Amino acid sequence: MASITLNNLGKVYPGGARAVGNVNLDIADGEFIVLVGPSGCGKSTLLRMVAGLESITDGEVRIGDRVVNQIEPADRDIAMVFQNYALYPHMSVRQNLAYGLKNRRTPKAEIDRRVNIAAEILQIGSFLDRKPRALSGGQRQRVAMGRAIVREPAAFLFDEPLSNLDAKLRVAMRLEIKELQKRLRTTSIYVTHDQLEAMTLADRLVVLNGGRVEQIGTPLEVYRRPASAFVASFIGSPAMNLIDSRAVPHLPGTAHAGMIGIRPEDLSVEAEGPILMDVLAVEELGAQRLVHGQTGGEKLTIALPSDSELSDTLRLSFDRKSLHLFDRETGARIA
Amino acid sequence: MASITLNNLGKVYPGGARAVGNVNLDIADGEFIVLVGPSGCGKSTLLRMVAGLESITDGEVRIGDRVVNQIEPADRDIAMVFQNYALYPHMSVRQNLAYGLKNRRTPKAEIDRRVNIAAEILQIGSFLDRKPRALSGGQRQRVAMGRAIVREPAAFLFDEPLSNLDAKLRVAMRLEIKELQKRLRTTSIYVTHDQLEAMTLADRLVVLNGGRVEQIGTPLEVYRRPASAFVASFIGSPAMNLIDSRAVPHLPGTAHAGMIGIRPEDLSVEAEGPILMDVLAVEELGAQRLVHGQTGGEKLTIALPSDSELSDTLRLSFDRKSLHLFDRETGARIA
Amino acid sequence: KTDIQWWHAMGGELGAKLEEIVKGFNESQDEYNVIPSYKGTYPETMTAAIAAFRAKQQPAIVQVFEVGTGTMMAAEGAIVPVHQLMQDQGVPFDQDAFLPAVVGYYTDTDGNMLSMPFNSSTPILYYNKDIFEKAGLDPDTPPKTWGEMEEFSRKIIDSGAASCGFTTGWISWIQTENFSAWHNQPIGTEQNGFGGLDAKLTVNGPVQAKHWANLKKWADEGIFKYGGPVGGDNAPPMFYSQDCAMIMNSSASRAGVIANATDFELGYGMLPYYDDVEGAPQNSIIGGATLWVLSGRPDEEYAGAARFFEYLSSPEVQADWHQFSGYLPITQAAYDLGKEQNYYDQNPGSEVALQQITLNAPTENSKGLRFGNYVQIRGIIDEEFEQMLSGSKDAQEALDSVVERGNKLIAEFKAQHQ
Amino acid sequence: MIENRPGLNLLAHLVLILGIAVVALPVWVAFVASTHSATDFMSGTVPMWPGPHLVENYSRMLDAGVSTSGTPPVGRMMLNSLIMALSIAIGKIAISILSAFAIVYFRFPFRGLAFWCIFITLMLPVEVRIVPTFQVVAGLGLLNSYAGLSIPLIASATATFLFRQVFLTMPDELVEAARIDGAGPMKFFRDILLPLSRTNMAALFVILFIYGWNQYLWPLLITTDAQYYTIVAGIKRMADAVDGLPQWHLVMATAVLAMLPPVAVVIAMQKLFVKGLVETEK
Amino acid sequence: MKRTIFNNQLLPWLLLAPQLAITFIFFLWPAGQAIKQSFLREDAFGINTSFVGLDNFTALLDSPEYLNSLQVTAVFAVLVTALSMGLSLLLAIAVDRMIRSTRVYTTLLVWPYAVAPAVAGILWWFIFNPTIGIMPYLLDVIGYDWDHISSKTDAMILVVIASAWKQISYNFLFFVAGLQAIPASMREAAAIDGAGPVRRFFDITLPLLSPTTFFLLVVNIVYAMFDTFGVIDATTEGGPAQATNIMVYKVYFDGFVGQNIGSSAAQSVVLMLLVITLTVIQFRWVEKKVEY
Ligand SMILES: Nc1ncnc2c1ncn2[C@@H]1O[C@H](COP(=O)(O)OP(=O)(O)OP(=O)(O)O)[C@@H](O)[C@H]1O
Ligand SMILES: Nc1ncnc2c1ncn2[C@@H]1O[C@H](COP(=O)(O)OP(=O)(O)OP(=O)(O)O)[C@@H](O)[C@H]1O
Ligand SMILES: O=P(O)(O)OC[C@H](O)CO
Ligand SMILES: [Mg+2]
Ligand SMILES: [Mg+2]
Repeated sequence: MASITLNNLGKVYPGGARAVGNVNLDIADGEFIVLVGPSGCGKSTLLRMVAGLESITDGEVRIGDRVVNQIEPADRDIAMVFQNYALYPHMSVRQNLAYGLKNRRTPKAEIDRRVNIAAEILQIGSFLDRKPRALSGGQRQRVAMGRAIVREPAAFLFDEPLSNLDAKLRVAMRLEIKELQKRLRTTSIYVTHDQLEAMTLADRLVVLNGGRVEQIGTPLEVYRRPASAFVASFIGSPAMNLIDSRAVPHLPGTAHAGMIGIRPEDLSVEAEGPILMDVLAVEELGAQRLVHGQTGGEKLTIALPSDSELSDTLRLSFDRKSLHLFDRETGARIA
Repeated sequence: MASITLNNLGKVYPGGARAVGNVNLDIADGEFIVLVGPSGCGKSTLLRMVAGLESITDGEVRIGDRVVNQIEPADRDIAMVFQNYALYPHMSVRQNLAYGLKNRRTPKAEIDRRVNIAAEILQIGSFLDRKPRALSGGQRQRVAMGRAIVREPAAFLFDEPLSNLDAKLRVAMRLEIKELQKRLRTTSIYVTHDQLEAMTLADRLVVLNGGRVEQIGTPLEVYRRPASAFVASFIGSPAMNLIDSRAVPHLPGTAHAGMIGIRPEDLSVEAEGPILMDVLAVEELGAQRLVHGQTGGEKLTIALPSDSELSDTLRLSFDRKSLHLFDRETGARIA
Repeated sequence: KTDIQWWHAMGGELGAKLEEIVKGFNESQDEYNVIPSYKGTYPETMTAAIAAFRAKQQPAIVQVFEVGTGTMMAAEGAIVPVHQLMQDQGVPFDQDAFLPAVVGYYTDTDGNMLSMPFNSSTPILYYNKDIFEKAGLDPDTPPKTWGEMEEFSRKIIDSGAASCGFTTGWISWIQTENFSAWHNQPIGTEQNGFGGLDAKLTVNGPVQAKHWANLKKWADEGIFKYGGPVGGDNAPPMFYSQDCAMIMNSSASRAGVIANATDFELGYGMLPYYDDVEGAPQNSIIGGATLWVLSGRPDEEYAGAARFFEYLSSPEVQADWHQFSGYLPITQAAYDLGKEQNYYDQNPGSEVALQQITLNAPTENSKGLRFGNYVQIRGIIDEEFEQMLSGSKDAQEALDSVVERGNKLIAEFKAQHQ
Repeated sequence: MIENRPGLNLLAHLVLILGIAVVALPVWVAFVASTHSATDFMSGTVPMWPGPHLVENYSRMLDAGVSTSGTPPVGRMMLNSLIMALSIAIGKIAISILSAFAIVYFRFPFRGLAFWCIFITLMLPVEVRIVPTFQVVAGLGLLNSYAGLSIPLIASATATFLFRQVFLTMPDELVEAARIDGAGPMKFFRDILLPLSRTNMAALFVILFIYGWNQYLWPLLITTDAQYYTIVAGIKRMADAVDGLPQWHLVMATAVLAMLPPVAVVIAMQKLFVKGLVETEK
Repeated sequence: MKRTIFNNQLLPWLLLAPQLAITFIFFLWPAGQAIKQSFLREDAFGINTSFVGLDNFTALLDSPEYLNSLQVTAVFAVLVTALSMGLSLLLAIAVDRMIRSTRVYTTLLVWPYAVAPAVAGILWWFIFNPTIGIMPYLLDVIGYDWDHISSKTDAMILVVIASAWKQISYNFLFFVAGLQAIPASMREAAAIDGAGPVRRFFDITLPLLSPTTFFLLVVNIVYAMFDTFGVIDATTEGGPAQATNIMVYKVYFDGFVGQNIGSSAAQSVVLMLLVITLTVIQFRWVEKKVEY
């Protein structure tokens, strides 16, 4: 177990493309950090620099108190779980788990002990002798986790480990991972592009965009006070409504901001509400309904209880405190 | 435009596997029906029997007032949108749209007229002369829709038309399809395994399981009164809690039922609540939080506002009316 | 024991006999072991040997057919002339013991013999007496002239005795080279090339052209059937299956013909001639092959080769080979031995070849031919004949191309040797 | 389903059966011929049904052959073919899997040059430059040897290209996992890459075996010693008859024997064969 | 290109060494020799050699036999390709309709691939043998006088049939794979669009098969040009009158039988250029396929 520090970390690929720039991050021992962002924002690159699979072009990575920039992946004392699991298809589950230990000349008895512990933790004991192809998606995922666990590394690195699973299983496995990490208290860095997964797993979130850090904070901090319009629209589902302030000139105290953000659940229907919305479509989600509409040429979505009344136009009201204001040009939060 | 009737429809594949059995369904003219169910439940088979792409082994299909069992797909007056779009890769968008009309010897001028109308409706006018491979996923989806529209058929059949798109685009296209159908008022049958898509699109839902109809009804009917434990767990996210009634013997009036269902949002924290839950994990979703816990050996999930208080154990209460009772053996709804 | 490789082109019955002869030699002494290997047709054997020579994997002895002589002679440094071999190894060797026609063909301008005669032949006519009888012809009278050839053939076909009159092996050797000699027509200048490398082909004379034209006409009429290029592999089967009543082929085909023509009575005759050509019939020329010794082998092998040659030319071996195969008895002694044994009386027709080749004293046109690259020129003759058969050229045009293309090859050969 | 036209299905079966008949015809004729005696061919046409001489003809060819055709017994030639085919298949797989590994998993100076040196040979069959290749091999003293029969045919980029494709489609994560698990290049090659390429190797083996077995011109040229003749090259010599009829029954028995091993391989390992074919070509 | 690579410098050279060595010795060196010899004149035994510049090449261009060989090669390649691809496509379409018997039919159709071209040649040569062959006998019944020994046309037919026969299985397998790779939904969409089986074939199947078809076109041309050596040698040996003397056969024949090393080398050089062109076309196709 160890802390991990990224100092001014950056990566320029040989072609000259900058994938990651100037990332500073202190990860405490035992912390669960999630890197989240849209596809191509540099999450994997960042993670792989920590793993040693990608050379570091700027800055440094420390694991514990060693600078590991020049250290081989095998010697960084980390373990990694890949999106496609990267299980060795020709080895049994047991051999998969043992391979890393064998290469390190761990004594046979010790290997067996660790494999058995991991198998118990993950409940994969009953198929230790199967080949990966004879396992279901969820089981494979567990084996991949097991391969990381047996190594007892200083840190776990996860690169979208759940995205090959179907929706139901994803939810279940996400809970398992969370529980496991709580129990082992191994420092973890987890990459995902799914904001829900990020929210539910992270001790702290790192929101990336275009290779730069947009915000670092706990899930609720990020949800409640997004540091930028990008974060605001990326985190939360249904996404925050972002409207041009010129479309609602009658809204007091917003003129100085370029963009106004308000979450769909923060809007309510009220006879005297300041906003008049034409309803375009209604989607029933069961517990609630999403009403999509338009006001002053801007699209708007509101979330209403499923037994609320509907009509062709709705008057909406909101709490001043639930407004988020962003700069039109930079997208940075104003208030 | 036409109504569609399925009478005792069934399908046994040549191997002897029964894929669909005894389906009865009356689809009104202009109605939007969604067939939903888990993978392999026979949705596609059912749809393809309507299309004429799969032979009918039992029962009959009527379109309008014709029994079409023996009629070629081309002559059933239907149009179909495929999951992979099935655009002809060697033809331009325009040729793709026109192909079905050309085969029917529609006059050139009429073809042009219809293609232009469809192009306008779907805003694909600017790339009518491109080949499909030069289009994005969403654009291809539109062209596939266009190919159905130009035919002005009695019914549209959709087989998971959105599942090749990414999450964001899927939400957007789902809205578009809904609007389009509202506007054209063409009878539609839509297949999906995504309950959210089903809920938001359907006039009426048909929930299938193992080739049989579990429930037919409007989205809200199905959500509020699921006809079986299967439907209850399949529709709604987070899924309804289903607990063995023996785990909560203190709950009055439930002893006769095998299973008790209650939706996560129908549970609330109350000091005097009858259920005592040990909290296992908490997931922050932003607007709300999901609390996963355990009571009497049964897993339970509740949805709480994100500002609610948390502790290691919670006392939960609920409204008697929000309980769903199911038979332990058959899974059928009791009350 | 010293192994001595001998590459030869004797397949079928002849091959079997050849192996028997070699076995006789190998068993007659215990120093040398001759290993015969069949390398396919004459051209294949020769080219395989040349390729092997370039690859320094050559056999000590290779059998080269008569038309390869020009090429072999010119390959100074690649061959060991046989007169020199015998002299070096101290084995007695008397050129004059061989038949003059043979000696003349294989000696250089100084009268030295360059290769060892082994199997010399000349083409003759074989015919099916049963068919003749069925067609109402005298089975003991083969056609003498081409006119008779045509006439007999028509009778045979018309009577239904067979579906074709005649076929032939070797379009080049028999219907072109021997045909020319038989009618005393030149094939090329400089005494058919014996005079030196400057020779030119002249085989496109009117007599040859007329003959080729006739062959084409007869082929179209079904009287004559073409048996394929080079030796004409498809010709003998047509004769054996009694589709064709007559075949012109090497005297050495005798062994094969006798072995395969089991269902009918055989007859032999000389080659037909045109009786309106002055000087015909003259004499036919020899074919077959001689044994060449290649340089670059260890000395012991040459000693063995010389001993082997001595054995091969002994009257007993030669007579046996000649009588079995139909090749000419190449030494006077072998011929005499045959006579002594009454072989010719007991085997009617076996002397036809010898009579034909010695019918008249050879002229410049009938003592043989010697051109460089002639193996390739034979390929051209076959091709051009086929062009004519397929109707793309008439006889004169075909022969003109033979001359034109052949002369190019001769010039090329000259250039290569300067 | 798409449409109900039983007529079309019937037609399809008909076409296929006809196709199979056409495809099988020559082999049937050859087989039939190989079961007759020499005299059965004198009459004019080939018999269409098998005769009684099967065992006799085949056993004669296998252990005696036709000595006057200059070929050793067919058994010997089949052994040579087998040695040649196996050497080519195994040799080619061995050297190309190594070179593909180098090309895919390493970056080094002149990598591009090495790559092109190898890949330029991709479609350059030996027939095209037959004379100089023969001379080079002769110069190396490799005529009449198994090495000469096989090594020159080992060099061709097809197998390297195939393994390159296979390696390229192996997920990057596999190497990465192995590296994190502490495996160096050769360990990775042995523990991961080699076992994972097993079916590709097997598939390639099938194709290369057939390729090697079916070689014709090359063995024809470089073997002058009958002890090294291969069956495919030897068969032509038997078919050439001098002043006689080809020994049809024996020639066809040899032809059948020459086809037997590769055809058996294709039929027995159809799946691997198809895989190998598709992979080597793409 | 791999994301993760090893950094060793010496190891890759060691791994490449065997292949590079063999490539240099048996490919590049002979190719160089061919180029060198194409500028030389040599006698059969290789005793006299002289430099002749481009004479060997100009002689080729002047030689009606060489031009004939080019033409023969073209005709032969086109016929073999058309015949075997046509038949294979027909069979593949038939098999593609099958639901259950596919495997059986496939097994019965693929094995000729394993037959050596030379053996295929021998088989057909036997079948077409003028004296005892079954085909001339049958043809005689319908009044055709088969004679591939003197008829150029018959000879060409013979080598085309033998060569195409051997290639049917190959094309068949690729066509079947190509057909199966066409999504069923494409044909279903067309069926719903009102296209009958024939229309569907020409409007949808054939165009979508075109990458396979193009690939096979190149492969078959290469096959016909180079791999049919055995067929030719076992049947017609290039005759009659050079009617079936394709380029590879001529290279061999002029070099080994004709002993004209210079001319043969020049022909080799021409052929190598041709092969390289075909390779480039093939690679282009690979690239295009990726894009498709
Ligand atoms: N090997 C490489 N060479 C050059 N550019 C690369 C390479 N790998 C990634 N990139 C680029 O670097 C940027 C970041 O890539 P990265 O894989 O880190 O994104 P990501 O956030 O993991 O995306 P995803 O969610 O799709 O996995 C992208 O623009 C990508 O195109
Ligand atoms: N051609 C076929 N032959 C035999 N069984 C089939 C065939 N097609 C489908 N089935 C079986 O019929 C059942 C229903 O298949 P169907 O494709 O209709 O499911 P689905 O609900 O569309 O599933 P998905 O969501 O995965 O598309 C499955 O059990 C399937 O295995
Ligand atoms: O068959 P042979 O041995 O008589 O030879 C025939 C010719 O002379 C070959 O040139
Ligand atoms: Mg990534
Ligand atoms: Mg489906």
